Amino acid sequence: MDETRKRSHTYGDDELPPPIERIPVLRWLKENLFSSWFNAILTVVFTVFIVVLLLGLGKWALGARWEVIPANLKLLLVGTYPLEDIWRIWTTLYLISFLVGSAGGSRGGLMRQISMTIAIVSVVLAILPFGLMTRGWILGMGASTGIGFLLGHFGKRFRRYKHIEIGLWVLSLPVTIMLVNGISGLLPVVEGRNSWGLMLNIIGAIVGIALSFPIGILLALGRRSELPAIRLICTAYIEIIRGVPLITLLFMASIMLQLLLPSNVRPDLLIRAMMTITAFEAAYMAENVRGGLQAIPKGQYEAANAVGLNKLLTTTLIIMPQALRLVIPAIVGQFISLFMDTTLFGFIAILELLHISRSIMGNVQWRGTIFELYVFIGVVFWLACYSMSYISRRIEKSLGVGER
Amino acid sequence: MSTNNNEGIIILRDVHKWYGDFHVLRGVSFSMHTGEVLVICGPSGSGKSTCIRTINRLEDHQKGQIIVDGIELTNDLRNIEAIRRDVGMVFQQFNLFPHLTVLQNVSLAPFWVLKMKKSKAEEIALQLLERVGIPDQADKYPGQLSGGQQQRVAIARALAMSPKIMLFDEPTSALDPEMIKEVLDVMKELARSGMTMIVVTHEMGFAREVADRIIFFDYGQIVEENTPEDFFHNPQHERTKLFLSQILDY
Amino acid sequence: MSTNNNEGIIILRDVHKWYGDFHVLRGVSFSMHTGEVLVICGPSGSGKSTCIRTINRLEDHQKGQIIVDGIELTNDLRNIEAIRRDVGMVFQQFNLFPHLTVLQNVSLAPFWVLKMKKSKAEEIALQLLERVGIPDQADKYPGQLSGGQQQRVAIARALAMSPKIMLFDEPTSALDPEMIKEVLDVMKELARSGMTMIVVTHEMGFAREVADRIIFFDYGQIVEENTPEDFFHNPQHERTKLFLSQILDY
Amino acid sequence: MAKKVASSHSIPFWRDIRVLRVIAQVVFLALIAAGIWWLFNNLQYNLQASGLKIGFRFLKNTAGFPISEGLHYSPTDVNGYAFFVGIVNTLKVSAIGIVIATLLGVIIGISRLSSNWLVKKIAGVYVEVIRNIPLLVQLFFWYFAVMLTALPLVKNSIHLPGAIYLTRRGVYMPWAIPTDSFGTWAWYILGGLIVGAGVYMFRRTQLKRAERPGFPIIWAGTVFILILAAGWFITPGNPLKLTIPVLNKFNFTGGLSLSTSFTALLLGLSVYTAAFIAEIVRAGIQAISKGQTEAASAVGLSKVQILRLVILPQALRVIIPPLASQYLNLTKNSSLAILIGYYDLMNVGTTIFNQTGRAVEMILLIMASYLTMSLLTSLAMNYYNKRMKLVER
Amino acid sequence: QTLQTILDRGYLIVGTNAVLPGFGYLDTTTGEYSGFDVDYGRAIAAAIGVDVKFIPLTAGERLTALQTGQIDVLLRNTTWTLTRDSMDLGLNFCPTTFYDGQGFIVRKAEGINSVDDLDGATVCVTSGTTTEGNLADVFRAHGLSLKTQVFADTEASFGAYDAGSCDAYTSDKSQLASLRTTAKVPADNVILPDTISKEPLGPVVRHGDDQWFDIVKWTVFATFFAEEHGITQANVATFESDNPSVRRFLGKEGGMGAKLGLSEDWAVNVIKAVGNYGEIYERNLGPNGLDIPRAGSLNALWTDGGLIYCPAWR
Ligand SMILES: Nc1ncnc2c1ncn2[C@@H]1O[C@H](COP(=O)(O)OP(=O)(O)OP(=O)(O)O)[C@@H](O)[C@H]1O
Ligand SMILES: Nc1ncnc2c1ncn2[C@@H]1O[C@H](COP(=O)(O)OP(=O)(O)OP(=O)(O)O)[C@@H](O)[C@H]1O
Ligand SMILES: [Mg+2]
Ligand SMILES: [Mg+2]
Repeated sequence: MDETRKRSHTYGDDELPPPIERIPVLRWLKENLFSSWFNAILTVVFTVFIVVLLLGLGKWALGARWEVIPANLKLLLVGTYPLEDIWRIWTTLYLISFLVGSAGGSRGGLMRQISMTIAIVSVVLAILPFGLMTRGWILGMGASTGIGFLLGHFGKRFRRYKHIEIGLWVLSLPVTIMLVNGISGLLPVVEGRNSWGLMLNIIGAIVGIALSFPIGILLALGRRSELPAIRLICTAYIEIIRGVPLITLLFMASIMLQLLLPSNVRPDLLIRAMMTITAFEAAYMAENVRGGLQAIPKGQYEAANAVGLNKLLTTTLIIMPQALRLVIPAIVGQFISLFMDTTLFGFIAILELLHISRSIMGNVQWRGTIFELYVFIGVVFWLACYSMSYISRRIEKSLGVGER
Repeated sequence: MSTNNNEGIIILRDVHKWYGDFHVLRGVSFSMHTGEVLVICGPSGSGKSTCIRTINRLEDHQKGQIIVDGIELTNDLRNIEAIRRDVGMVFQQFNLFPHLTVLQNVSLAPFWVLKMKKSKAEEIALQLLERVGIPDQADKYPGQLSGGQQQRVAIARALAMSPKIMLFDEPTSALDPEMIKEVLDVMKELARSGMTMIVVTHEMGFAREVADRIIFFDYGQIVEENTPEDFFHNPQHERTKLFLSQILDY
Repeated sequence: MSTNNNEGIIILRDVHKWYGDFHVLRGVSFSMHTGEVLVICGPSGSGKSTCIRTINRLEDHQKGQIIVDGIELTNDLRNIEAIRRDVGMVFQQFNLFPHLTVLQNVSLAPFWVLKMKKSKAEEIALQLLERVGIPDQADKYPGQLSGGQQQRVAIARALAMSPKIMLFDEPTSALDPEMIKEVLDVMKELARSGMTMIVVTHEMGFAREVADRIIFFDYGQIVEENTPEDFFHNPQHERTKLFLSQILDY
Repeated sequence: MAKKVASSHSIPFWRDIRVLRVIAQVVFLALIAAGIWWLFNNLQYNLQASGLKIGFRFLKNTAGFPISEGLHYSPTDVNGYAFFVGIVNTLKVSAIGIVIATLLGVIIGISRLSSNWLVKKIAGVYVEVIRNIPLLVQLFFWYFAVMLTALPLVKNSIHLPGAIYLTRRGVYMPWAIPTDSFGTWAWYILGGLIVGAGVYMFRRTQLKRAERPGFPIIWAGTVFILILAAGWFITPGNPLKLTIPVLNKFNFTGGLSLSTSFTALLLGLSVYTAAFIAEIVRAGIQAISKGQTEAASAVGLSKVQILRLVILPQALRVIIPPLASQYLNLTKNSSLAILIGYYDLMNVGTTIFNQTGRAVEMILLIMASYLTMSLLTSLAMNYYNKRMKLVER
Repeated sequence: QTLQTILDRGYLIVGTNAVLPGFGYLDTTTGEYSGFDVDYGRAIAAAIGVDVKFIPLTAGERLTALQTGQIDVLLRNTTWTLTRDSMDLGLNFCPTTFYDGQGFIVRKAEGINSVDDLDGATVCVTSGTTTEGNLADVFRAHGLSLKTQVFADTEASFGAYDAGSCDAYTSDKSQLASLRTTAKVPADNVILPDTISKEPLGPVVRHGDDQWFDIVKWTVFATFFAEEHGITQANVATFESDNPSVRRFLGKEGGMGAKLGLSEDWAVNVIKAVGNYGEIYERNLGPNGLDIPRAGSLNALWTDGGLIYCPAWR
């Protein structure tokens, strides 16, 4: 583009800036709200509707018993996680915010914005009237992001730094789970099934995605295999899983799965639920990945073959990187729905966020706070899911999907 | 209709191929010497692409014999690998790897297939980019290049495996008119340097100037095989004449 | 640099257009007589397409004047409708309606816009299909035709509204070499019948033979406007010379 | 050099592509079979160890539990029939939900492309909000918060004009039920249909002969309604009787009643699915290349004509397959009914399982029911895709 | 072999209810279980001298959880029925610890006095229990018309009743008493006098391990025995008696522990851990708990006209 500009000056006329509108606001109104009588009517009707809705909501929000949220905040967020062990959760949060900060420092771009957001949010939260301890913990999160950021910023000069960073990211998942869950013998085990709250939803979703991702890729490759037996089996698996509701599979996990395992293997319900959701999501993941694979032109396979790459190299070096890049939005969408699906764990008596909120509603003291609690849960999920899809759109843009 | 030279670097003997019921190649035989430049032309759908794609086994043939550099193309895994190393190919749609830089595109195969050291592979890649005239684009991504530049990268990528034979499948037909010349120039240089080449193209100017022999294809068969002079000024077949009139009219 | 003929069937006066901040057309002025054939050429991205698309207001211009058949193009809806009836357009990518048969594609607008009887519209459509040489394809769907045939249907479709002016935007650049000729032949016939035509094309053979005038575009401006003879043998501008050398070398 | 040429007979099998393929498949199948055999073995062992037996005889036993939704059923009916009632209930809520979700979704989807900024934004907010909150939360919200908390008790129900009552017990509205004379009137319906069809054909041929575009359905519809009205006056007595809900000791009787669970489920599913349908509709319309619109406007078609003649026929092809999978999703999501007390097939299925202890059989039956629905839908979709596929070379 | 598995593992796994105060309840703020069934779980653990771990189960899951060996003993207000006890499901029921019966809770204001007044009413039920069947039976027997709403869990179904979506809620009476305390205004609701079914509740174990069956059975009897003989949590350590049965009970003679494969003082440990039947009842169901009157009910000692009776300790 720069080149274009420069050369264009060869021919006389200078480029002009585009003509400017006189009264942009009026013009905007006319173009966007009152371009025809039908549009004008719509505008009026919807304005009234919005105003009435907002007034009603505002009135209710002012009179609502919001104290139910702070009073039960710990319960909602981490369930009945023992207070004396809560430092373990903070530690994992520190670990992750440190990693995010470090990535922000060493890579910039989107990660930088995310780490900024974490730092700012933690400062803002610390202003809220939590207990002194909690405020300290929260501020610590901002601090660990900052430390990570500085380290990343200066560390990126070292050639190995980014590799180490990726290694740490990969390690962070098992470390988090071990810290939160405990290791028998070393750290007291805190059972997830009845004591994790929102954290259970989050960890469930992350584990689900981390495990279903590789399985999904294999299934997708299997479904596109040129060997009929493999294709058939993978297709059957995917279609059967996608043909039934998740809730029936959870039902099966809670009641029947044990019957399929050897008599000395009796995994905990939470583990069975995770296995189920992984098996379920893998089928959907496979379809997403397959979508990406289908979008890769045949020419890419041919070119890879023609320079002598074998099947394995073609797949790992040429096809997968492109296919996965294409399906980032679909995968994030998948992650979002997986996160939302963890609310179904309540169906098999696992105390996730929604289930816990219902036991709060059952508490005599908090009778009638049903709206407040559901609004809170709705907002929590909405914020999480919306920001994820926002981030995915940003990643998509920064990778230049669909450009070329 | 075809030479039956056993000494050829490429030998096709009565090659047949079907897509389902559709008989694409209907007994193709020809052979080539080292250093020869062969141009294949013919109407669309006549099987030109299919024919040259059987030579590095991007497609398999169902009957007949294809021998490349003394190796017969069969279902033997090792033969196929060996032949792909010997034969470079340049496609109409470039088919560069869009997620890799130009340098990575070119050095990928030497690194992974020939197991060269990375520095060595990149050195070779840079030399080749120089040869095709775009050493300064090494760190860009294909999407940032013009069509002509992309096709030159594709040529460099094929050359990086030091092939004995290069196949070109309509290398200029997806290019803007202005860019065709830059690619043809590179190919001309390559031909002069003694590379054995098969080129499917409609660029008759190029054929006239560079080809040692021209093959005219129709309905999966070789209709005419001739030297450029005779091909253009003294075509043997009616079909060839008709084709030439259409192509050269404007 | 441009004729300022008030009697022209198409008159552009200092037309400017921006895409956001990007100045695509930077003061384009020319005019055409009835029956004239104008060829526009120039490098990719120079604004050729944009320029002819402003003429039937597929794009609006932001400064200057465009007058077609005595009607000035403004935001007035009625003017736009009138002009679209007078101006037929053929696109590079054909843009046929894939869900309709060839006959329906051609008779659609006469039936719905001119409110002709169906039989009348179809009769006209068949005549036009005959004129472009494919009367026997009437009941096929566009997807079943070759590129050249599709483009001929597109021409018939544009002609069905009996336009006074035809615009062609690189009508042959998506075609195989053999099919280019069949489309160019149809266009040549059209030009001979006295149709006013603007053709964006790189087919220099066609330009030489058919054009009354050639305009060379670069960076949103007319660089050179000339008769075909002078354009090819005696170009005025360096830029034109460079362009021609690249296009005509092989 | 010719001697170097390896002949095809001497390929060692471990390098022969054809042999390798067969081996790979055999190994894969063997692994899968071993896995399944292992699971099956465990199942058999576990069943034996816990003294369970597999069999479907229990479906013939008396169910013994009540279902108060859907087909006529009494606790003395057999389990198999109870399950069938559940299936019908699932289909009922799904079918109505699909209709509502489609209407709502299409309106919102088109609104997202509206030229009115406000309408566009509201539609956008709807989609973004609804899609990012779990369906279960929304169902609970509709059921516990709206239906069971915000709506009043039966005694002081919200009375909408037209004798519609909204209460915590459900929604009650007037409904027409056939009387004795309905049988006579039914003939007029039949007659109206036949005559209407005749008029439609006649008008269509007429239009065709005149070679004009037009809408024969309007004519046919008018005739149909006229005949119905005539029949209403001619037949003695009213063929349909209006029953209006009346408050009794516990509840309203008469009229049409929609249970709370049903209403909440219907609302939740439709509102949720509509957001996805809206996106499909929008994407479908946007998928039609700009070239099509340009070509159509270049030949002088008006905006409405472009939409009707060029965009919609093409967009529908893009829209319908994902739409079908949304319909399927809605049906599968209706299994959440169990959490808000609607008697769908999942709910009845688990009840049967609880009564009889037949875990394996019931889970298999439930899954098989949903799978059948999915398979039928995808069969229909494949048929549709094949029929609607644009003709290509 | 169940006993050996438990000893190897080091703890007993008990399936229980988490949302039924008085019987099995998980306090979500402390993470502690409490209740009548929970105490029996602790008693069994004490008998074999191991820790105990509770697993909350839904009504639907509970039987398979036991059948598949996920839990060692089920203590989740499970009714003893022929079907469940038969070969068909492969379970064994231990002695009944609580005699319950199904009843109805209704709103006082409705003026309902007996089941017959419920004609045409909508009744809320929790699925996965014997309740649905009993309900259908009784309405059929009385020739009443019935409308039900079924939910997967108690919170939902009682919540729906409490919100006014149903006219009545039906469940075991003990459960009704427990739920009434969580109603919006407990005093506005009454439990009807009718008892429409037999609901004997007790521990359940798998078929096929008689030793384990005996241990659980006799742990329950031990609590009965202790109450019959006035042995309490407070005095068990120092309890002295000449009664041979009691001496055998205290492990002072007779080798009763060995016969079950347990230590000799196992019964003492049980009482030390949870007390005798009366104490367990008092703690969970007495005036400080759910307040279900014991005197005169089937849950009184046999000597007081109830059914709580311990076989001979010899
Ligand atoms: N995978 C395939 N399956 C079925 N038919 C095919 C396939 N690939 C190509 N064909 C058909 O084989 C014939 C020859 O194709 P090929 O691509 O070799 O022609 P070509 O001479 O290269 O034409 P072009 O100049 O258009 O590239 C064509 O008719 C084509 O439709
Ligand atoms: N909708 C648009 N928004 C922004 N820029 C555009 C748009 N359409 C075209 N352009 C830019 O305007 C310039 C002129 O485009 P135009 O299509 O008129 O070029 P052209 O001369 O027809 O080129 P070609 O030979 O490639 O068709 C190009 O740089 C193009 O990138
Ligand atoms: Mg080809
Ligand atoms: Mg253009």
